[in-house]
Amino acid sequence: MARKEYAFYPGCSSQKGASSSNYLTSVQSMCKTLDIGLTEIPDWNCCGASIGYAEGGELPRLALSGRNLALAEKHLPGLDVVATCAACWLGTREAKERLEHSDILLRDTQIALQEAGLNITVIPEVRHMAEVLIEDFGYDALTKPVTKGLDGLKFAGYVGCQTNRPFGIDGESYENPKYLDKLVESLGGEAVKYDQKVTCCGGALAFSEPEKAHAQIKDIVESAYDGGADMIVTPCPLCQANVELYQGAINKKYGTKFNIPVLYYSQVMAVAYGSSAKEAALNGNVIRAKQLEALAGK
Amino acid sequence: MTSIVATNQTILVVGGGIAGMTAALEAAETGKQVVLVEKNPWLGGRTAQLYRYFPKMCHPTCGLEINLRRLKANPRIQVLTMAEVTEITGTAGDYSVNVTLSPRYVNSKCTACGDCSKAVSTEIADAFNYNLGKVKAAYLPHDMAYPQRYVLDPSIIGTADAEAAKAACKVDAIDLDQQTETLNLRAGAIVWATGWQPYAAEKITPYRYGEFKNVITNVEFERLADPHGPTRGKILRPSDGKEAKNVAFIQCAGSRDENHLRHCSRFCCMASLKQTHYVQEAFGDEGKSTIYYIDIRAIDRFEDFYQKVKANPNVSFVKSKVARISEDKNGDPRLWGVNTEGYKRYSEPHDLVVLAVGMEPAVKGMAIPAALSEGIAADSSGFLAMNGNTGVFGAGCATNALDVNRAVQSATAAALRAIQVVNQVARAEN
Amino acid sequence: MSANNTAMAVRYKNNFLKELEDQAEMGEWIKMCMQCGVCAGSCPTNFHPGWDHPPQEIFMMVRAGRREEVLTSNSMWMCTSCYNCYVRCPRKLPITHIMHGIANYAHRLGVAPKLQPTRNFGKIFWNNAAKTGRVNEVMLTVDLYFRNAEGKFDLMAGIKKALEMQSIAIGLVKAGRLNPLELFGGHKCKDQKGIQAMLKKARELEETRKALKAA
Amino acid sequence: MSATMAEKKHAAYICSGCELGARLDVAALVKTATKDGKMPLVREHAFLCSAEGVAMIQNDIDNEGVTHAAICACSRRSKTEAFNFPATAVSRGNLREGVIWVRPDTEEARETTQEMAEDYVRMACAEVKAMSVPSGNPNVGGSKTLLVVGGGISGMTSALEAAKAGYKVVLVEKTGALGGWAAQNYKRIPTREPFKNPEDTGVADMVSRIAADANITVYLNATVTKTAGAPGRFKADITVESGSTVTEDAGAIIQASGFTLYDANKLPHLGYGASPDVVDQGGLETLAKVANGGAIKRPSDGKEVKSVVFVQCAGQRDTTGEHLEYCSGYCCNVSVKQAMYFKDSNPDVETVVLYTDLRLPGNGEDFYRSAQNKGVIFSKAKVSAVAANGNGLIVNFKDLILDEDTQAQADLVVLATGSVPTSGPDLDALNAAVVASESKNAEIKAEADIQVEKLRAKSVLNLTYRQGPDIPHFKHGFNDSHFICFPYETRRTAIYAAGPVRRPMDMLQAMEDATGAAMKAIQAVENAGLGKAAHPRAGDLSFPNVRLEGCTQCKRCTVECPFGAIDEDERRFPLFNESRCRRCGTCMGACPVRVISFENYSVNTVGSQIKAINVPDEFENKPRILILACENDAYPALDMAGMNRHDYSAFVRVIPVRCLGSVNTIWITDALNSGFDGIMLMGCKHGEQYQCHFVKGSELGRYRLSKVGDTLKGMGLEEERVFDTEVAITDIVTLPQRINDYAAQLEAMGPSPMKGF
Repeated sequence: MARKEYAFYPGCSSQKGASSSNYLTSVQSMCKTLDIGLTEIPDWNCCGASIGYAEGGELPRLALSGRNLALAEKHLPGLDVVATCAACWLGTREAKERLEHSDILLRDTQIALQEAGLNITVIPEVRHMAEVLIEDFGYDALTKPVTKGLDGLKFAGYVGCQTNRPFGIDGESYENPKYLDKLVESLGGEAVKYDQKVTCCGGALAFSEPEKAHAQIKDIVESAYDGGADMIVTPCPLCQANVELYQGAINKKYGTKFNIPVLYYSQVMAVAYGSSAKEAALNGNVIRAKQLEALAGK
Repeated sequence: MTSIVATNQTILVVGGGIAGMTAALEAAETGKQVVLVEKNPWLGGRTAQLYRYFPKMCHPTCGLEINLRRLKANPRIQVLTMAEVTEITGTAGDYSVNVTLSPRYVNSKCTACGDCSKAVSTEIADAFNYNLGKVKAAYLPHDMAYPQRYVLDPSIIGTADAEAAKAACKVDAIDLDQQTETLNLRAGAIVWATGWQPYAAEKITPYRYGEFKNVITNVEFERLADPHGPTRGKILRPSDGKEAKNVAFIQCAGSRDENHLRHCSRFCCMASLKQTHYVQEAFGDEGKSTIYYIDIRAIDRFEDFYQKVKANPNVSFVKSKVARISEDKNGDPRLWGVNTEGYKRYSEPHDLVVLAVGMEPAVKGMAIPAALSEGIAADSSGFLAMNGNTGVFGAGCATNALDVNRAVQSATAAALRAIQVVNQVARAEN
Repeated sequence: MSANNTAMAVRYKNNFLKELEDQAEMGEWIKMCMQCGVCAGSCPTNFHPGWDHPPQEIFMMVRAGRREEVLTSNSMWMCTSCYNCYVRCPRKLPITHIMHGIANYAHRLGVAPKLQPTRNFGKIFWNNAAKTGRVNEVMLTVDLYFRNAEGKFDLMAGIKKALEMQSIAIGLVKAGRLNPLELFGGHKCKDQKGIQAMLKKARELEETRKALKAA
Repeated sequence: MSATMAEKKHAAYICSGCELGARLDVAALVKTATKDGKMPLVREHAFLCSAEGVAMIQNDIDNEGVTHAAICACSRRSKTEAFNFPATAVSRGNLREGVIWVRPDTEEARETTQEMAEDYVRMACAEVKAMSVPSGNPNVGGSKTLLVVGGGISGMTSALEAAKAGYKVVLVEKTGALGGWAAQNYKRIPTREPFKNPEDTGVADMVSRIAADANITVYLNATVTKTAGAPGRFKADITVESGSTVTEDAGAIIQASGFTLYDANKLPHLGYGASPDVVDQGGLETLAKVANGGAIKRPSDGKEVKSVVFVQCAGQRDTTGEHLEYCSGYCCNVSVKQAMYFKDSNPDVETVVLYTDLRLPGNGEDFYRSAQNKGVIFSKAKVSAVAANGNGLIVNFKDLILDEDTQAQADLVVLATGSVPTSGPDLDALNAAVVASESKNAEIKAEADIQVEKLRAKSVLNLTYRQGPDIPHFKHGFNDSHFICFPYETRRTAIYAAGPVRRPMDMLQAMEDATGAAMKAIQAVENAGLGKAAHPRAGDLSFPNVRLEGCTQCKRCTVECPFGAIDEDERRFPLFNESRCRRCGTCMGACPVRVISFENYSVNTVGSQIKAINVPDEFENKPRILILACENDAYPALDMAGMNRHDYSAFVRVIPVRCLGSVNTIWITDALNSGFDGIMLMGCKHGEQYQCHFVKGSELGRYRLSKVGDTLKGMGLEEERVFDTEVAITDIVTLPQRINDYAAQLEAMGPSPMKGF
């Protein structure tokens, strides 16, 4: 298969030393195997994230995403923009929709973009990495490179919110999307049945309303355990961080004994494709995925 | 080869549900020649699959018996079952229609004695009971099926079962060589009464129909309550056969929803109010019903029916569109939402959930023959709307979301519109 | 209450629905709600435990002209942007965005609850990102923990919070996902000037557009 | 050549197919038909419903002169296409569903099963002998004109649709112009995509089409002062303002007399009367017509309305008993429409609709969305009071969503009061008054006379029928049908209600309804002309014959006829109007001297079957139970019990009857006298939720038969020997149980002492 090229939008949390830097590392290993070419959008900026609404307002947020889109169009013409972060993808895709459906917003955004010496003519497609894997490759193609099948490992595919709603992956239902399960299965792993697959992790409220967020995270982890999962796998940096990092706090508060690893699909794929633990950035997990590390070590 | 006598003064009625039967009978009892086409192997349509009617709580099969007697007594109606209209050409007063007949593999010699059924071992899903049960692959669709003739399911043709059925028939009624055939016939006017289908509940993903066994639809609940149904009238929930004494009814399951059906289906509120009676009838004061609704649409004379149900201490009402359903470990569906009358949160388990699914016109998405679409256009919900000068007339639930009573009125009106056309033809020819 | 707030209240003669239609993002959708309540039941933060007013009730309050109650409510600030309400609404209202819009408007008028933590975090986040074009997670944490709602530096509060979060922080540092050095610089965009100018312009345009409506 | 003129020849045909041959001794049955049935010609066939079997019978009819055939095979409900011999009298002995399918296939059961079969053969032979092929009602009328009473949307629609089908119409309107309520409206609820805006009423167009239609004769300022006759031959006196009267012939009648708005004066707490700025929906239409698209001004001071509140369900859906119990169905749509009048002329007008349940079925949802989009505000609320407040109004209500008592200011308040049908007097009240007016007590009489006067004044049709001048009311005074499957069935043959007089409805529904009513009316004139019955025995050519010489003028038939078919002549003899008759046989059941009969259904056709049943003596331990079963519900239920092989007692003998109302007590006494141990009467539910398709038939029958108690005592028999059980067509499981329980009960009681007398 010919190498596939994309304009890459890594997002702030993927940067070196940032909270989902391990996501980026594993994505790069995964792409190497699948021969995916990711060219970073030059000088990309923050998407504004959902929480940006409070201070940002509508147009400034559109300008932020507009700038990324303009840069992609200018420097990487004809390439789809691919994001790995759920929030980056959603924010940028929402911007695309609004700009395409409102002349006023487009006009105003253009005026703002001029201040940064940019403008938009054709807005590129905005896609999430999971979409790319499923639509441009397909599960069978993703099975081919597997050298270390995940046989015997049980995963709770935690889809969460923003890769699922409001856009979601084509053909999936909001309530029970199956793409992570299928992904895991195509790597030889077992996807457990559990009912908190799309429950919100609390998102940014993990910072401002910890109790509420913790309560939700507790439901998620609990049902992953009930489902018999060895680890949780997710496509979203904030989901990963929230569900992984607060298990300790939740144990304190609720007297639970949670200690379940939370990984990115890209880490799991990298391991299945034969990458080392380091290449799969397994060392980037606060709760170590010992089984995966063992498999990677083989 | 089936033979049909039809002229440009014949009225073709498409659909043998209560609307189609009514249009056909009213026209025939006024002296007109009628050809009635039905795609099922039996007449009666969805009303035949109901246990009781609101608001009288009487039985649809009672009216069906009368209509069948009217039909048997009337030589002017020719009935084609397992038949579908595949093409219409021509104009008002002179249509040419192609009707495709699927093989029944049983001819008119059949006495409905049931020997073939005994001989066959294969079982298939029981379509009449919305697939809640199974039937033999040689079956009489239901006790009041007309024509009163057995049907062989295509799946056994060419198997030993089919031969066994043939061998068991003492009156040589089984004809395994029957083929699909296409008839061409003339008609002066056409009544389009293809009815409705329950909205596909699995599309309402938050309710997990198809995933949670104890989430069923209102039409399925009718079969559970009916003595002719798969449980012989006992209200048992699918997952474990436990008596469903605590039943939730979710209104507007699909209706009034721009993600699903943009219209209000009109009958569902009354249907659920009626079905609370089934729960009461089965379990007395142990039977509890809860209706989750947006607006209770017990329109005109039906209001007092609503008031009576409301007065029943075993029935409660929650003004809320249920947000989602989860499943408890014991299989109980749990409803999540907010009672909007004063903001009260709930997370309620029930034995069984009945989705009051709405009405989708059967014509929706159906390839409407060209000549028909000239005369009739579909509205944004897919219902047929009259459109100028034509010899084709919609009737019943093909034209709007109607209850039985209104569907019959609509069909009676459609019969007159068809008669106006053939009378013009007659006047022109004399 | 801010002067701007009183001005708006006067301008719209307490036709609060109209006010939000003009001034709040997606406000023109509020009138289309049919009070089914599916949004309220779909909100994840609504069950752990509940809060003042679910979206459908907020919309009803808007129609009833209960302006101050709505603008000072912390309900909108409970949104996690999970989009459950958004995808389930039978009237296809973009409820997530409407709630954001109302919150943002209350914030702009300066009538949103002062100590509302989400409001506070949102503000910190935006300023953090807007400053260099990229989020500096360390500064974000510091601002969140070491500054009070008025933005004043508060060492004691900061240390207390930091201690609570210690184990998490250490874990992250070990995992290479938290770099204390970011306190001194860290990631940023090259064209910060351009970004600043762009955002300034965008804000101006938005304010004039809304002012025109109020005019 | 009809069977009555030709010489009678009887034949019996016995089928041995469908296991009958294996389960029964068919040779013996042939003997029974010949010996006991006294059939000159008896044939057995292995597959009687086959082409060959049918050809055999047809050949006998054509070449052997067979005029009466007793076909002993399956149920009369099966194989109707095969056993279809129009010119021949046919009876059916139900040996399959009625015998072998309800009996176990065992040796010990064989004898009783055979006896059962033999009785059914005897009964079929006896019945066919007693019947003849109906020759049709000679007393037919020839008029195919339709009389339409009421010139509103409904009446105009009926007239136009009937005319379009080629029928003449006489249209009578009491006011000076056509159009009715619709003509008073500014616009109407949308009837087509996109269902977003009010539409033109279309009244003007209809009026001009009527004027241009040669088939339609219109009488304005006119009322129907007298309607005599029957379907096919009605004579209607139409009196116009001047007092002059014209008499028109009509074959059928459509009553489209419409409705009036519920009187808002009964709602003082909602401010009506207290302020001119509180109007009902009619009042608002008038204001809107004046404004004609411009700003709507309020009545009190002509000020432009800047704020309006609509109060739904005003005096409707009332549970206190003071106001209307029902919902009028259309008012939500109308308020949405009227709110748009304001928004469309000026978007800044505050328009609030206060409702408890919004009822906008079908595409009404689009209309609702459109109104919201135009800025109309809807609040779920209970309104407690409307009061004047300075030079405005104040509406007090409980907001059910925000759960608080609150109020709204308004320049104008519109009350959705709903509709009351113009459906003529309540006949029960009228008849009661008439009875009272015959009182000897002068006071009572005087009062009653006034009452009669008042009620008669309300009459729409002024029928000369013995049972009253109009169509009997259904619930809430509407002239609706009680049947869900048959919405047009009134209790007066060939007189159909159309529009809001039947049920509250909007214009679109009224037009659909009126078109259907025209269909039924046309059908009625066609069938009346042929002497055929109307629904539910449509096409039946039989009709009641009465031997007046035997009549005792007891009036039972005239009083009981559920359809008011029988009047009384000047000598007080019953005067049958055959084309009004539905052939239920209630008159026949009611007649104490048994002078009423049908050619194919009579005291004799059933009585002779009862006599034909072999009743063993008390020593044989073989009780006999007679079942008289309603042919529409109980008999099919028994058939289906058979199809499902639910066994029941071998001692029962079932005779289908047209209706429990047609059961004559002589059948009961004859059966008891001849030693039957018990009798089961199976009829439909009666009372408010009656399911009898002859309306009162089962109720009258039950009442009549409840009186046999005395007869039983007289004979020294226990009351339990006659058992009345209500049956629905779905009772396929419970019915056999009930039969067996009853059989057991009789067994316990011991044999009837009447045996062997």
